Amino acid sequence: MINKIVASLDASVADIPDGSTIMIGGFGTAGMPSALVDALIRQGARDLTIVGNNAGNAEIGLAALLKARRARKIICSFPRQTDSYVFDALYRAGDIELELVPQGNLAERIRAAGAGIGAFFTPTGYGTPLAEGKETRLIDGRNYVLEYPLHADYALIKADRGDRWGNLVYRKTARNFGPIMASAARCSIAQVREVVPLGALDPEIIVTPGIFVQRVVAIRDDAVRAVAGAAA
Amino acid sequence: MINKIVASLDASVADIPDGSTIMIGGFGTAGMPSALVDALIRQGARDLTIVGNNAGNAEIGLAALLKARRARKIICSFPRQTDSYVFDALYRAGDIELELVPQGNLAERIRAAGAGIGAFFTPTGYGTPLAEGKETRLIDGRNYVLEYPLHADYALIKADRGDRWGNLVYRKTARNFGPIMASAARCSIAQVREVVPLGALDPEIIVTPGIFVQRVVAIRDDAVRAVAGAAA
Amino acid sequence: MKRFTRDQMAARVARDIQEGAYVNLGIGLPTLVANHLPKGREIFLHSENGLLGMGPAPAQGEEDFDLINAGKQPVTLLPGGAYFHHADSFAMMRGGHLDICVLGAFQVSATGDLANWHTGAPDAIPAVGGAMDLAIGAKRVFVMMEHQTRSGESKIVPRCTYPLTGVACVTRVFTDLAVIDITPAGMRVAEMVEGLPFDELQRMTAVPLLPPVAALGAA
Amino acid sequence: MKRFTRDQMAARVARDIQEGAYVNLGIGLPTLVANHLPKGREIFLHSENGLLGMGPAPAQGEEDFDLINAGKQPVTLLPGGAYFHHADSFAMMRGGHLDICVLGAFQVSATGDLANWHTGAPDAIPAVGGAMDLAIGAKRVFVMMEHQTRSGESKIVPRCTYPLTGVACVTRVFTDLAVIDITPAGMRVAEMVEGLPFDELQRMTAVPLLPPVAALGAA
Repeated sequence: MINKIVASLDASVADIPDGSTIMIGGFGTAGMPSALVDALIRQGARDLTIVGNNAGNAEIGLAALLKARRARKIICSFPRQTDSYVFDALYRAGDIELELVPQGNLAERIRAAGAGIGAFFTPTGYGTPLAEGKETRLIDGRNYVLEYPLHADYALIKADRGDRWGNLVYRKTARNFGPIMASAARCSIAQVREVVPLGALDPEIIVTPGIFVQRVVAIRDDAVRAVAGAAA
Repeated sequence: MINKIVASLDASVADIPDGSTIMIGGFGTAGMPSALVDALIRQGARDLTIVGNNAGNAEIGLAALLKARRARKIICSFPRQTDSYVFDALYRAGDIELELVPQGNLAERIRAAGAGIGAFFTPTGYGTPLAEGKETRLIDGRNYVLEYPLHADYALIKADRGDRWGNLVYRKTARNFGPIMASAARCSIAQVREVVPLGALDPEIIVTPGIFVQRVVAIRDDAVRAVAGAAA
Repeated sequence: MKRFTRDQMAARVARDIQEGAYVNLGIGLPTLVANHLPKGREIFLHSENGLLGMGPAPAQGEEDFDLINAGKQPVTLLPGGAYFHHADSFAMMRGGHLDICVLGAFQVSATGDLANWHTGAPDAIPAVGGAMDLAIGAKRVFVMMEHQTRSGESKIVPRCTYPLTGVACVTRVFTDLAVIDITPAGMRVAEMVEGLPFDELQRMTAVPLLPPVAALGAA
Repeated sequence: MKRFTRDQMAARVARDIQEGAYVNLGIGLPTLVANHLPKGREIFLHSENGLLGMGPAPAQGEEDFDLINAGKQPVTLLPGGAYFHHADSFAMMRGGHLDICVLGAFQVSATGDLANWHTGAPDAIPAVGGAMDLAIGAKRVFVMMEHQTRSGESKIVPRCTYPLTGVACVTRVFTDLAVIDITPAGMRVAEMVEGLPFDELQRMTAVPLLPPVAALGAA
C-alpha cells in the first residue's frame, strides 16, 4: 500500500541536504507553508537556494529561515514588503544573493520545469533591466525574451486537504504557487489542514494529482489559524 | 448584466466566416462538441482550418464536417482511427491538407497560444520526421525542438455545466482539450449539458474561468447521451 | 490651479471601463478605481494571485487571510468568481485576456514606455511582482499617476530615466491634470481638468502634446 | 521452439513494475499488462487523455463514454484517481513524472531508438498520438513486441529503417523470446525463454547481443 502521509513535520524534511534548492509556496502568507519552514529551520540545512514569490514577512516562516542565515540565494519576484526587514537587512549587507524575476516569468519557469519544457520565449520583461544579457527574438512582430525552467530539489507547499496518494486541494487564493511548485521539484512536501481517506476527494476537483507529491503531513487546524492570524 | 448564454446552437456559430481556424475539442468522441459541429455544418462556413486531436469518427460531428468538404486543412495528432474513413478518403485523394503534430506538442502549442508564449523548446519529436526542418537546440545535455503557439479564431468545446459568465466544469475524461482550447481562441463557444445560475459552481472547482469563454449554449441532456451512444 | 483628487482620478478611470471588461487594478492608487465602478455594471476584477470576480473588502472581523488581493489585503469573491493557480493567472495576463489593466507609474514616455517598479536608487530593494506581466499583457494599459513629481517635474518624459517596466505598452494616461492618449502620432490630450488652458498643461509636461481633437478647430 | 505468449509477455512486464510506480500503458499489446499487475500492489495507471488511477474495464452495460482510455475504450477510475486536462496530462509525461511507460514497437535500434508510429508506407495515413511524448518522457521506457516480424526479420535492428518515434529512449525490450536491456555497452540479454540457447537468440537478432550477466561464467 502506498502511503505518502508522513507522521511528523520534522520527519517530512529530515533528509533535506545543505545546498538544496527549495521552492516555498505562498503569496505573502497565504499559502505559505510556515509549519514546514519552521521544521526546516529546526532541521538545520544551510546554504539553500530559495525559490518563492516573496522574501518573508516579519520574523515568521521564510523570514525566520533567512534570519537564521540558512539561505545563500533567493529567486523571487517581490522581496520588498512592508515587513520584509529581515531580507532587506541581509540584502543591504550583501549577505544574500537575489535573482529578481517578474512574477509571471517566475510562475512560467516553474511550470516549464514541471512540464519538461527546455526554454520558452516570453514577452514579459523585454527591454527592461531584468532581461539584460538574455537572448531575445522577434516572433510575429513581437519581442520576446528566452527564459529557462526553474527546477528544485524540494518544494514545500501548503494545501487544504490531502490523501495518502498525495492528491491535494487548496483553499481560495492560498492555492497560488502550490500546484506548479509541486510539479517542479524532485520531492514535494505538502502540509495540509486535513488528511482525508482515499476517494474522499472528488476526482473532478483534485487540483494537484498525487503524481506531483511525494510527502503529505497534517498540521493541526489551530496551527493554520495561528499562521493566518500572524499574517494580519 | 453580462450574459454569455446564447439561445440556440445556430445563433452561437452564426458569425463564423469562411477561412477561419477552428479548434474542436474532444478525444475521439469524449468531449467532442458534436451539437456545435452540426450547427457549423448547417451554417455553411468553408475553407476552414481545423485543430483537434483526431479527424472524426464515422460520419458524425467532425467527420460529417469533413465529408461536407468544409475543411481545407486539419492540424491533429491522430487522424487514423478504426472509423475515420471519411478523413482517410479525403487524405488519400489529396483533398485535405494534414499537419501532424505529436499530441503533447499539440496540447502545449494550444496552451502556449492561450498563455502568450511566443515559442518553446520541447523534447518531443526531436530526431523524428515530425521535427524535420525545425529549429533544434541542445539545452543542459538534452535535445529540443522549437515549436510555436497555435491560435484559433474560434474554439468549439463541450463542457458539463456552465453559467452566464462563461465558467465551465467538465465531466471525466471529456475535459481533455476543452480548457486549453478555450484559452487559445479569440471566441470560444461551449456547448454544455446544463446552464446553472451564477454562483452555483463552487469557485474552487471551476476548471475554465469565464474569461476564456465568450458563448455558452445549452443542449438537451438526451442529445449528449445520443452522441455518447454513437461513439460506442 | 484646480487638480483632480485621487478619487476623481479613480472615478475618471472607472468611466472608461465598459461592462463585461476583465480588469486588473494594480496595487496602490489603481485599487481606488474599484470604489468607483458603477454598481449596475458587471465588471470582472482579476487579481494576479489567482482569482477572478474579486469583490469588495470584507466587513471587519470577517477577513479570511486565504482570500487576499495582489496587495495582500483581504478581499471577497463575487458569486461566479473562480480561483486558479499562478501559472494560469499569469497566462490570463500574458495571453492578452485582460481588457484593461490600471497601473501606477513613476514615468511614462512619449512612446508609451512605462517605468513603475524601480527608481534606480542604488540602495533600494528591487521588487517587480507582476507589473511587467501586466504592462505587456492587457489589451489596454491605463496609467494613473500624478502629473508631476512633488518637486514639480513632469512624470511624462521624452524617455524614461528610471528602469523600464515595459516598452511601448501604455495606452492612456490619467493624471490629476489630464487624460492623455498614446497615439502613433504622439501624445494626444483627451481631456483636461476644468479651467486648465492647454498651454499651461503643455508647460507642465516634458513631451509635446497634441491638443484635444474637439479643440482642434479652436487651436 | 518455445515462445512467450502475449499474456506471458505481459506478465513478465508486470513483474518489473514496482509498487507505487506511475505507469502509462500504450495502446495495443501493452494494455494487456494491466491484467497482470499483482492485485495487492498499488500501481498508478496514467492515461494520456487526462486521468490517473485508471481502473479495469467496466461491466457490460455500465460503460461511460466520457470515461475512456487512450485507446478510446471505456474504463473506470479507482478511488483516489483524478481527472485533468490535456496540457497537464502531457506535462506529466514530458516532465519526467512517469516512472515507466510500456510501448509497442515496429523496431528498436541497438542504441534504443524507437520506431512505432509509422511503417513508412507511402499510402499509410500517418498518426502519432502521444507516442513521441511517452517515448521521451517516462523515466524508463519498456518496449513490448514480437522478436521478429511475421516474415522472420529481426525487429531489433542496427538502425531503424522506419520513421523514428524517439532517439535513444528505450530502456528495456520484452519480446516473445527474451528480455533485453539497452546499456551503454550495448544490448544485454537479461532473460531468455526457457530452453532457448543464447546463440539461437543471437541468430534471430540483427544486433550483437551481450549474454546474460548470470551466464557469463558459462559463456
